[in-house]
Amino acid sequence: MLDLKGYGWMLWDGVQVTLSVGVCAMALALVMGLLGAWGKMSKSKAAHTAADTYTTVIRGVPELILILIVYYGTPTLIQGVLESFGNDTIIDINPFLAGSVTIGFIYGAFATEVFRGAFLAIDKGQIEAARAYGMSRSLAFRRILLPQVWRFALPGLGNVWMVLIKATALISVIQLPELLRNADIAARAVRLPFTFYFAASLIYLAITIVSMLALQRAEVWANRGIRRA
Amino acid sequence: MDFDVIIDSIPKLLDGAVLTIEITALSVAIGLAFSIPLALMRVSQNPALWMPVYGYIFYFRGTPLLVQIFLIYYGSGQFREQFEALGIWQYFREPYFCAVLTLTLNTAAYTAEILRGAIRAVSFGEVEAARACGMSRGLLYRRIILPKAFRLALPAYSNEVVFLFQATSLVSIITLLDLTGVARIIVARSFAVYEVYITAGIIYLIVTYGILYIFRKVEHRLSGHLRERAGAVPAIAGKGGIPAGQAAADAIAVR
Amino acid sequence: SADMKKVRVGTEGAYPPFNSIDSDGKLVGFDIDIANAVCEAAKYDCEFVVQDWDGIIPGLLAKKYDAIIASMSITEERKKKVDFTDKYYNTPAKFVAKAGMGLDISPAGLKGKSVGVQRATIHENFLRDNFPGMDIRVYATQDEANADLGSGRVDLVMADSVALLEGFLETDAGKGFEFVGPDYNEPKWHGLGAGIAVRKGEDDLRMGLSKAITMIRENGTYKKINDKYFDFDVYGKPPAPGS
Amino acid sequence: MAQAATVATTADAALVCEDIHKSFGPLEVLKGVSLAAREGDVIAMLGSSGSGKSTFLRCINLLETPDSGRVSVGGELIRMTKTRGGKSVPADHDQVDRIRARLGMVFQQFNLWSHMTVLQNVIEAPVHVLKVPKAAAIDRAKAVLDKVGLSDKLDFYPSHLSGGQQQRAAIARALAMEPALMLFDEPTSALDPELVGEVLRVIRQLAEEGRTMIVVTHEMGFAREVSSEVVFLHEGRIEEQGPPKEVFGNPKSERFRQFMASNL
Amino acid sequence: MAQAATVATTADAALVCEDIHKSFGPLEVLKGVSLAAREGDVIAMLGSSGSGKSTFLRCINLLETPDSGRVSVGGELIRMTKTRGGKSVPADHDQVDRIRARLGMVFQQFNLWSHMTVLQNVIEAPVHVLKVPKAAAIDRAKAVLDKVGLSDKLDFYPSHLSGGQQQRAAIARALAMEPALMLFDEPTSALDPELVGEVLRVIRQLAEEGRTMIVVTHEMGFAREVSSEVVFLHEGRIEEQGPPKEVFGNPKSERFRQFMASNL
Ligand SMILES: Nc1ncnc2c1ncn2[C@@H]1O[C@H](COP(=O)(O)OP(=O)(O)OP(=O)(O)O)[C@@H](O)[C@H]1O
Ligand SMILES: Nc1ncnc2c1ncn2[C@@H]1O[C@H](COP(=O)(O)OP(=O)(O)OP(=O)(O)O)[C@@H](O)[C@H]1O
Ligand SMILES: [Mg+2]
Ligand SMILES: [Mg+2]
Repeated sequence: MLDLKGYGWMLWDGVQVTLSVGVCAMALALVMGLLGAWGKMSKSKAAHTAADTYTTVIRGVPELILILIVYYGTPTLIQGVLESFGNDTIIDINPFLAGSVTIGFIYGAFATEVFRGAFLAIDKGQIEAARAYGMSRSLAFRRILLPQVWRFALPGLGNVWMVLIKATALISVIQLPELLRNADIAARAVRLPFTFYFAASLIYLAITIVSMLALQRAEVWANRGIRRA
Repeated sequence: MDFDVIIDSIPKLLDGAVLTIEITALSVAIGLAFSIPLALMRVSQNPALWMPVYGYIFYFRGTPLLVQIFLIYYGSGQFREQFEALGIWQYFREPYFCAVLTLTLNTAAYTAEILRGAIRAVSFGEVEAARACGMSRGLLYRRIILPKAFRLALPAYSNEVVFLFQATSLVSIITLLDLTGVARIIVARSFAVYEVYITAGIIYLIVTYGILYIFRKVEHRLSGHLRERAGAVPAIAGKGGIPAGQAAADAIAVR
Repeated sequence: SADMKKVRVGTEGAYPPFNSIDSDGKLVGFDIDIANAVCEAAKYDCEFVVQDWDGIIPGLLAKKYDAIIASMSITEERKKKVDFTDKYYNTPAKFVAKAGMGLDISPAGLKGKSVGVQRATIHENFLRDNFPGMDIRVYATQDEANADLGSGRVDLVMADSVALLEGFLETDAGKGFEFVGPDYNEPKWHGLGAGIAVRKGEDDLRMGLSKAITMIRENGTYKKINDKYFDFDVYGKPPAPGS
Repeated sequence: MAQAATVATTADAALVCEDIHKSFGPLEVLKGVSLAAREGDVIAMLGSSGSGKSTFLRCINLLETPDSGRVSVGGELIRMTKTRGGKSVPADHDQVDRIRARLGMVFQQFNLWSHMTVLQNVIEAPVHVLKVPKAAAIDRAKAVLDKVGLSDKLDFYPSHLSGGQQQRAAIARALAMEPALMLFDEPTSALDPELVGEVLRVIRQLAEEGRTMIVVTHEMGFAREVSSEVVFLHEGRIEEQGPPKEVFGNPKSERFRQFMASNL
Repeated sequence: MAQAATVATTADAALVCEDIHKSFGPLEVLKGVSLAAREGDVIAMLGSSGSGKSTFLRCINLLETPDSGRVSVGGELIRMTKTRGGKSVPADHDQVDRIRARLGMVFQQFNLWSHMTVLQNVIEAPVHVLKVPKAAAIDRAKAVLDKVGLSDKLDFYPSHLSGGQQQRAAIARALAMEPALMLFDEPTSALDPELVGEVLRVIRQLAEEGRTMIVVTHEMGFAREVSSEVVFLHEGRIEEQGPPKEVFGNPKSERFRQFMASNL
């Protein structure tokens, strides 16, 4: 067994932060991804441009910089403005919220691309049939597209999730003690970087095992009724 | 905003950007080449083929890239004697080599997974048609399954390339002066956190835009069959016609 | 108690022996003890906030906390963004190399040699300005620079002498390595030692903290803390008058 | 020459299409097609491959937007408008959805929803578009599936069905909507003669209930015996039109005579 | 009762299938089908929807692996073996590929490659499987596309074709392989009578060149006039078999008589 020199609890605390931020962020990313894909495919020029800007800018700027801007830049700016009016309020953004929202927002841009590809892969006839039966756009989306999109989207979304859960490490700059940060603190304190990075890897791998199993099940469900080559 | 800092920092940041692009391009190219056989092994029925690949993909998708870089670079340092005996220490000694190695292994794993999904999404009927023509497995994959899978995988793969491009920022932990590394050094001296990071961010954004632009072009070329025929332009190369976004619009919102 | 001024103190928690987190989750280290002593002397109700180094100054500016006590050296560049109290310690920087290399420690003698240094430190700036011919490699942490010294990827490392002593030379990994060359302590680069950073314009807090540092120097608390961690005086030379 | 159809403009006309044009890029597929159907009409649409039959059906329920021309269903005109780019688009999507819910369509390639079983395919639109209670929809679905001889395949996915079974599932799906107007695109192409007879019997029965049908077909027998009117489309124009007896007995168009001649 | 086919065992038999069984889960689709064809034979396969016709064709080129039974093509037996799980699988994949290259197949759902144009679809297998030089393959492709009347759609993607055009592209793709044995699964289902005549003429011509064909069809006219032998499949068994004159003139099976009766 790894000797964690009494820092095991710290890793455990870190996992909890990592997972809760990860899950919240992923939920937001899925919503943003669907919205983004809808926007990109929409005939409305405004929606299209908005979605395009969203995915390009958000995917283009490194996460760290975005997080710094959301968490530090925004309050600094607002406080500066308020101060000039003689108002000395402290804008305190909850780090958990800031972290989840920022990461969810960022990965929503990646999910957008995954969903867009998946929607394109769905046979056009399936949608035509839905529309021909008088389904409104939203109903056809909900009943025909959405259930089928997972078949093509799940592998890509799996990747997004895998990257996302590790990207939660970035939120350490905003005082959220997640897994990697805590491993780092412990490693520095007792000067055993390999031990703690290894331990952290094992924990990430455990998360991965669970995720992959869940994904596999989801893929089986998503492929129901489909003959495989 | 301190514009002097921004102006002073731009040349240095651009130097960093060159290294970033170089490392990204190398890893993407080698990683893609590796990912294809990996994906094929991954979808194989033979456990001797798919199990090791599963393990490899599992590890590289499952652990943070930071940790992978750290373990490969500092870990190899711990085994210097053994590596010297094997005659490979001269490579592992170089952070550049370690960076490209780690990023390649990492992106190959993610890309293989994307390809696996796409391969399985290729329509059954079209595969059967190819089999019925007497195509061998190799030919079937080369001519029908992979070309179709690449098209399906393209949007997700554009994600992966952008992920990787941004993830190169982690190589600054092994002393390479990439864009992020340079930005950090400048910040450390000037404390112009926002000025420098935003400037660096804009450079990242521009390069990302370039990457996405290439992907858009490629996707457009490859998706003639999803578009409506339009104009007098022949469909052969899939050029011309309505932009891909519009074709997508038709797919999701049939009039 | 209720009428005491509340001060939130940002620290890194990953820079032993100055500040780190022990296995019970408590902040410990020289910085922490000094911070507690200073707060007590100034009658502040202090509360620690742990913050990653990369975000430590932005966090201060965004009012996530009011002061930084994290072995931050007082430099001209930092002074453009934040104000500092008087120093509360000052130790020289030194090179470390493999024992018995017989290196000529001078800008000319070290030309072409590689040196490891922690990013965003005064040491990095010092090397860039004074040893331009060296191959300077920057690391996120000193431990990593030390690891590369051990594996031979770099020929020397430069850092704070105390950190090097405690963090490397006295550990197993540091066997066979030694300090080489002189102490470096030039105010232009090494600043005036480590001080407490506060937001610009918060002079009450800065003066209160400075006064408290003087108080603990005088009433013996400082020495007690010093002796708990080091067998020499980390305070260094007394501050030049008027600085 | 295309002869202008005598367009029924009375409100009771189940379907009126006037001068429908449609191009795909440089290819003009429909060059002004007009057609009117009263309640209970069964219009058989004949024409060679690529003559625009499917495109015409798809224009009726606006799966393709006609470049110009007007479509009214049950006396209600589908309002169109022009985009700034000059493209014709429906003015009111809700109207289109409402009208589509009254139209049933059997596609040439079936287009069954692949993630649903046969039964789910059939109840989907009644439950979610027409808001029929689920239990009632299932009963109704079972009845129509029985009618097309698929009651033993209720919970098969489309990919596990034979071609003819898929086609029958598609027919059942359209029937379950109990639409006032049905558009059939070669509904018997994959069926054996027995089943063809079966389906044609269903169509005849629907006509007797007063439903209107447009049936694209290559079955001359059907056109002759079941339809109330035959329309022959050629290169995007109606070349021949009239009651089956007249059309088959005494075709006016040379092209149609030729088309008929090759019948085995 | 299924009657045992008189199996041609001579080496010159173009195709011999012996006692093919195939189940999907609990459903036994083929219950022992035997069939033999000599060079130049045109065998018309009739049968109601779901009787197993497509499955049988797919068993011949091993797209479905028969649970038991033997298939020989051109005198060469396809060697089978059992997995440890008891599943029957081909013993030698190279042999299967080689044999498939000599078989042409037109699928009921066409299965055109959607990312390739019509021309690309047609030259794909000749160029990459048969290693025909590209220029020659293109010439040949243009000739067969001309034969099926598609020469104006060379660079269309399948999704831009009408149903009948897709079917003809699929036929052209199979013809371009110049296979010794052709398997047609309802090759005229989406075609108008003129084109049906056209395609049947092509088939007749191929037969005269000595090629062997198995044609699943619902066109009684075709079965009667073009085929050299008619096979009637019912619930996975051959119920009736013989030269068309005999079979249509004097059917032995009650079921077949009934099937015929419903012909319009
Ligand atoms: N993959 C499958 N899984 C389960 N059942 C299947 C599968 N493929 C075919 N079947 C079943 O096998 C039976 C025979 O199918 P087949 O496609 O051979 O019929 P067919 O004779 O070609 O009919 P048709 O004329 O309608 O095309 C059908 O009842 C069908 O439901
Ligand atoms: N999306 C499209 N883009 C370009 N051309 C198209 C498209 N859809 C159809 N066409 C062309 O329009 C013409 C008419 O097609 P349509 O499907 O209406 O024919 P059809 O009369 O139904 O023929 P069939 O009997 O073969 O089904 C064909 O030449 C076809 O190539
Ligand atoms: Mg059609
Ligand atoms: Mg069939």
